Amino acid sequence: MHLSTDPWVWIAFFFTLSIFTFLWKDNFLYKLAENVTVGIGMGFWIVLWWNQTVVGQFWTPLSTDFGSNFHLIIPAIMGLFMITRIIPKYAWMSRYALAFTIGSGAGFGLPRVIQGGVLQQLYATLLPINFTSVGLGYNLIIIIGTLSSLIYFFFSKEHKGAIGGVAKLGIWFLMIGFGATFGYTVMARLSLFIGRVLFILKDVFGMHLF
Amino acid sequence: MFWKKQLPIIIVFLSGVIMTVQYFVPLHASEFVFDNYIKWGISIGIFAAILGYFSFIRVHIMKITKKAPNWGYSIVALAGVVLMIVAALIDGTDTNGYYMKFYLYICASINATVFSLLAFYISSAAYRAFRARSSQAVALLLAATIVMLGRVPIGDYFSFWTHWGLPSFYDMAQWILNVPNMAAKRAIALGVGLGSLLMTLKLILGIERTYLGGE
Amino acid sequence: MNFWEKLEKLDRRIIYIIITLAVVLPFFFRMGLPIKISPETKAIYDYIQNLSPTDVVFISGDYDPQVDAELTPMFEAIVRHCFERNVKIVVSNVYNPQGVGLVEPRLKKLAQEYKKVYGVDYVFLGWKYGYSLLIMGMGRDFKGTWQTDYYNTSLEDLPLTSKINNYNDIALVISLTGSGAYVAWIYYAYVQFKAKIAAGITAVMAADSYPYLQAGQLIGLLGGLRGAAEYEQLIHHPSLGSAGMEAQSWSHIAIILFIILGNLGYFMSRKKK
Amino acid sequence: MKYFIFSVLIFSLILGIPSFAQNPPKPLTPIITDISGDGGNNLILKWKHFETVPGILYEIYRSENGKDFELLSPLQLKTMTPVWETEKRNDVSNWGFYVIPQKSEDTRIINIQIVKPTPDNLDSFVSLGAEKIVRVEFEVPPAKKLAEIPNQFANGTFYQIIPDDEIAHRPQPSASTAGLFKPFGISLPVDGKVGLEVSAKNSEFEFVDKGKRIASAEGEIPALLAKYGKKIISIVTEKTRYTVKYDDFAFPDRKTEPEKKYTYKLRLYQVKKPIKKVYGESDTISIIPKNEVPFAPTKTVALLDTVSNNVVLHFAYDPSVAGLKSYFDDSIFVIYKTKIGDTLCENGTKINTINSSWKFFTIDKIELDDVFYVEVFDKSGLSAKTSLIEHTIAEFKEPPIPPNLRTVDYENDEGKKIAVRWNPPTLAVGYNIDDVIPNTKVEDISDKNLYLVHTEKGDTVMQITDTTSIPDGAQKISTLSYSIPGNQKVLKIEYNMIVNPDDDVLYPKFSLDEINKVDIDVTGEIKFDDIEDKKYTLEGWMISKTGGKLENPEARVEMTIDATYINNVPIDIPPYTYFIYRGTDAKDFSTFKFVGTVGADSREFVDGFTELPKKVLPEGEFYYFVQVLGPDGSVKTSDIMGPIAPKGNLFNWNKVAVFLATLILVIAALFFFYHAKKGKKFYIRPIAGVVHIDEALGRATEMGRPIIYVTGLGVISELATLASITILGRVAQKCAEYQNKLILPCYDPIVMIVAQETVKNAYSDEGRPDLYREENIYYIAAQQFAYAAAVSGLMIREKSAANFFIGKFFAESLILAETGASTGAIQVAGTDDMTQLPFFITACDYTIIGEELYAASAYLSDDPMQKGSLKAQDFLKLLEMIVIIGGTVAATTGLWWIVHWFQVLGE
Repeated sequence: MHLSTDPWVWIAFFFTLSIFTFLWKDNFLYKLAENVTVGIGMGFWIVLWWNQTVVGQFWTPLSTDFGSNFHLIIPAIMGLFMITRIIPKYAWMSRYALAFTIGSGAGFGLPRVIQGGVLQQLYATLLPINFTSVGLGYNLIIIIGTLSSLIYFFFSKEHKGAIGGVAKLGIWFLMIGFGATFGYTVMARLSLFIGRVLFILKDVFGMHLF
Repeated sequence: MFWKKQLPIIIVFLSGVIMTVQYFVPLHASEFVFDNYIKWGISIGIFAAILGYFSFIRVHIMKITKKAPNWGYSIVALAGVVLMIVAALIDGTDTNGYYMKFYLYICASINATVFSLLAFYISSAAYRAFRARSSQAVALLLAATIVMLGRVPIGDYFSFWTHWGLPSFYDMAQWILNVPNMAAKRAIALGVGLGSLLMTLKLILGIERTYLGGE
Repeated sequence: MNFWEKLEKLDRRIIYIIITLAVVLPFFFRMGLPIKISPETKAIYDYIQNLSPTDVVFISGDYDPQVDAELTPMFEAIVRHCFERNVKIVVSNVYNPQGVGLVEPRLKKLAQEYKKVYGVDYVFLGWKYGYSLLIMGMGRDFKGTWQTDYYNTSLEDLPLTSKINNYNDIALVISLTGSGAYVAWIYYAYVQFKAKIAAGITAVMAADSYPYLQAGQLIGLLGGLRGAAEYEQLIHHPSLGSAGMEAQSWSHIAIILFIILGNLGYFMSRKKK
Repeated sequence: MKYFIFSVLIFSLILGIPSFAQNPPKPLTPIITDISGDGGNNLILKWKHFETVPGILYEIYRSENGKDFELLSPLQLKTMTPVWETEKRNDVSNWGFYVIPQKSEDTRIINIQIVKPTPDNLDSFVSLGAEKIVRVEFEVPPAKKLAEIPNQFANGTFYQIIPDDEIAHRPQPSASTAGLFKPFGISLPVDGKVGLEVSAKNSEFEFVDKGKRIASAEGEIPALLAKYGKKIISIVTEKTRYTVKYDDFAFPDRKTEPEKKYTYKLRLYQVKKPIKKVYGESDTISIIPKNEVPFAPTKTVALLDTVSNNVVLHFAYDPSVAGLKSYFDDSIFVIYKTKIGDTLCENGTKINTINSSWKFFTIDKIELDDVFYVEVFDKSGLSAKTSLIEHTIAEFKEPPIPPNLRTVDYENDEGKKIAVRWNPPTLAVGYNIDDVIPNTKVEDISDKNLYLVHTEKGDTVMQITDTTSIPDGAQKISTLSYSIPGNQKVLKIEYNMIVNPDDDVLYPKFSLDEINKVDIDVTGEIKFDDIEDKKYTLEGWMISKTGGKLENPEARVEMTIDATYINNVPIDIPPYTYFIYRGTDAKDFSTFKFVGTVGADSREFVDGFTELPKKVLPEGEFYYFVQVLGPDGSVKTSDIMGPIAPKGNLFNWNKVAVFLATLILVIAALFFFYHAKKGKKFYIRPIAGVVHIDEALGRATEMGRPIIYVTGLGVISELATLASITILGRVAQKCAEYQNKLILPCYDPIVMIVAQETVKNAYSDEGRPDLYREENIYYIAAQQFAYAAAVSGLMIREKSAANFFIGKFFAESLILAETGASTGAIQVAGTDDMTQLPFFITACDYTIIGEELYAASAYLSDDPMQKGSLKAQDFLKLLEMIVIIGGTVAATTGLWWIVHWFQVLGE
């Protein structure tokens, strides 16, 4: 174990502890750290935006090959229209840019979601039911689970009689599914804390961990 | 009225329909539309981003000038922005530059730590709130426990019954994830897929227009 | 106040201390428990293992610092594996600009460790505006969509990227994400361009991704720190992921005990009423 | 202000200091080669970069007037982390090796020679300038260490060799075929590969016996150097560091014009940042590229078939220039026939003019004393000839031209592809019978004195008793390992569906003695477990899109599988290769260019006009022909097909399923939207959550404590937030009725305004506008945890009787739900975020799950569109369920082709 000599690691350590003080109560250090990160995050993004997108995706194509890229100026102006949103009187101008992005985004999405989100998902559910192989009829469980959960979210018939029974089965499947999410989420939250502990032990105190 | 309301809706409708139809048409013209639409979309987005920066800066400057509560922190936030721009200008955006170090050791550290607080909240909630209120909640907590044990090495260590050929926590967790969980999540995914498709259609048809903002 | 009521009213700070101990102590007292490899992880490993040195893996670090602890171990393990196998990698952050600051230093560090040449063995593209537009654009014209790498070098000038035209030249796309970004990769890269997609996702998202896995839309899946640990085991390079697994074990046990105790208290006090 | 300027100055000074301290490295001048036979359009720059030179990036500059340089391209360098090594092997001061520097042609790089003098001749070496080697390095030392002694670049590759005797004497794994051991009385139960353990080769023992040393790579065996040696980066004497490891860099400039002077220089960056740049530049070097005479295919072979008296020319270049073919600017071959005496190749008769991309050319009906020569012309009209090409006699078994060879416009494309297709659709099948769990047996045969000998034809095994006559490279075999068949066998059928899209084939179906299996995902392999020791009959078919079987005999397989022993029958594919040519004029062979080649495991070649730039479509009509190459060198050329013009297609038929689904979606949605708009009342089942909302409100009234309603972290445009606002309307109405206090802490200012309006209206509708308190609906903060902490505090302070969490939630859900649960309030939650639902379900009394939220909102709302949309969704969901049930039945009964309708892949 040897303490880190890198001043950056100590800066990170200081801010890490500042945040942990929030567990005790909201305080000056926590608020300071929170605003520092907001500012640096925004600054990071602005630089990246300028360096990579404005220069890389807009200026470079225009400056190297103006002839075939000049039309990019039109959407750029439309993008600038968006800024009119902060002037209430002219805010409506931003609607053209919005309408264009929302409309084309919707058009892009529609067939692709049908294919990837509906048809391919349906196709994967069309399974043969057999009890011979190692599956032990898992396919049957998958199909029953999918169907009954779908019926639970079916709103045109009251949950009574047979449909009610199937919907009831569906809710059990859903609960098991949520249980899986729950279990995994616990793991996720702990991983984040473990990550910080690892940082403190390994980077700050220089412990040899693996 | 036409310019402010109808025209945007017409633009949405046309661009939506054109892009949907484009998907099914392999013609050169259709590919041309696709390629240029992507370029246009990107260019709009690039400049629309200024809006975000502008409102960020405006909010903080307003706070400072109005001496709103905690306005001192706004100075900190704005200083952070300036610091990053200066660092990038002088030192570049490479790994060893100040720009990258500021981000990695300050911003990333703080953000990671803020979210690591959730580990404490979830343990406190586990003790104080996650109750088996109904038989369904029992099923949920049981599945959760199995998945939790099945996902960590100690779960298998405890599964002494594997000697008798019974599935270990790991196997049970894998089964839960791949069979009942998969079935439930597939149903949800199919529902969500349909929901988003109808939303998309409502947008294209001009039924859903909250995005236009007030008025 | 009886025992159960007292238990219910336990100060939260005691719980905080217990969970901290459950995380920290296992680093000092190791049990050396083995980690089983799940088929989802093995699928990605096998796929990369069977690639040749001319193949390109595209890794998109679509995550931000909040989930750095879960996804960076995955990123490092996958990059190590590719470097070891001499597979070429192109790294980007399509869905999250914040990812740039997390991915770039780690990539540079690993490249130095494995003595890899920038532009030949790996390329870093960084973040550019576009999201799904970028994913679709890559399917038609990779270089035209990105134009330059993170260091503002034209992609035409880098030997590795000069050969990439679209997803046909990319053997595998790996999206590392704490959000639904991997679904966007499925919709926009797999659906239209048949790109092979694998996902490394935070544990929060993991359970929800099984339908995509079963449908073959994902070739494999790394779920949370566990997935990272499994991958590290496969490449025989235990690191951040594996180190955390015992802490993970004991803290899980602690949480399960909390739930059981909490519920006991709940039922006992309810019975009394 | 002055403080600011002062600190900026200090800051930039700190950043600037390192740049003064650094010595910019000067890169070596490149060597430029002009490629011959290329029309003067290409130059190649080559230079060496020595590892100990610091740098991150090369830039190549070119000038046409010697003054104004333009940047051609940057080339990134690998930047190694400097390491100062102090391993035992670095210190070689007592090894007794010396280095002798000698001048070389390039003044900046010297030649060095490594010697190990004896005490007798040491003095004479020293007088030659020999320096004692004290250290060798395998990593780049840090800059500070580099600066201590002068750095000299040296040619050659050097290794430090510390041979490990252990490795040489340890048996090494190898493999061979079982049959080789039969003559020596070793019978093995398997036919295929057996594992061997062999000793090292003689050469290896010799290498090891030479001991540890520093050696030049010249004259050593590369494999052994790699095994026992370590490549040296620099050799250090007391006076000098000789850097010997370098990377060869090459950069082709493919945009030059002949007879024009070009000047080049290199720039090597050590630091390149927006403000700070540190670099060194090489000396400039000039060259004038020339347009030379093209290269003729001098290695062309003529094969004569004695039966038909046809000759096939196989065009080939001299190996020294063959690699540069892509740079050549040749355009046509003119083929001449002449008689043997015409050594100057002047009196030939022209047979034909063809494009220079052709691989073969067939000349019909020649006389036996005919010889040939080829003249090649480049684009500028320069030409070159081959010498006389005499024929060699071959016996040809001519390959067949495939049946129904045709060209078609490629379907579902933008008009950039033409497909050449042929028949018949064929199902090629091989199989593999394997043990499930093989038992491995290891047998020691070292007493038999068998040696594994590597020859050009393959490995053989020899028995050698006289140890002095062991051939070089032979390895003694010590053990054999082979698998003994277990009693459980598995049959793997490997297949290849050789079809083209016209055949409409989906997947194969196999039946092994009545056991049917299909491979719907066409993985190329089907497994049958539990195979018995007997002969099976395997039948195979290919299933088409309409569920039928393909009829032609090649598409059907019937074979006997002998499962009595472990064996492997590979897929049998005829050894033909198809070469495809495309031209623009059916009568002029010089317009036909080679476009690609496929093997006999294809029934299609797709010509994508790859030579055209991206996004440019081919114009005009095209002709095609195919040359089929047989394994004996025979070539059969097809008739010319065409003309055909690539067409853009109006509809992509691969996406027809998506199209139909889109149509169904749009029609269903329009139907329900239309009826909703016309005022039709749709039935929606009562949502359980709504009942619980009323119940919770009722209890709050009983207790006389306030109600807290949280709309979540979503913005107003989100569905969940909109649904939450609708439900809020209902809650507010009841609150007005029961006179409850309603508190709404908000995360988003816009949501707050909408919420205020909604609550106000609800109170007015109930006739109690007087009870409405705007100050109870307020904005807190747009920061996740700060917001959660504030709401938690509120719940504890106000001792709320009921909490509603309805809308979009993230990680803060569990903080809210926990605090609410601990205060004993009744909690009703609802969200469409699947990851937060589990926390609400376990911590709240009632939870509205996912889509139920929208349904609840539609149930409560007056907006007919909401109900219509929900109804459309229900209808489509019903269709999904029908598909799942129907598809499962089809899959279970083996009607996979119906299931296949739903399989939609990409383009």
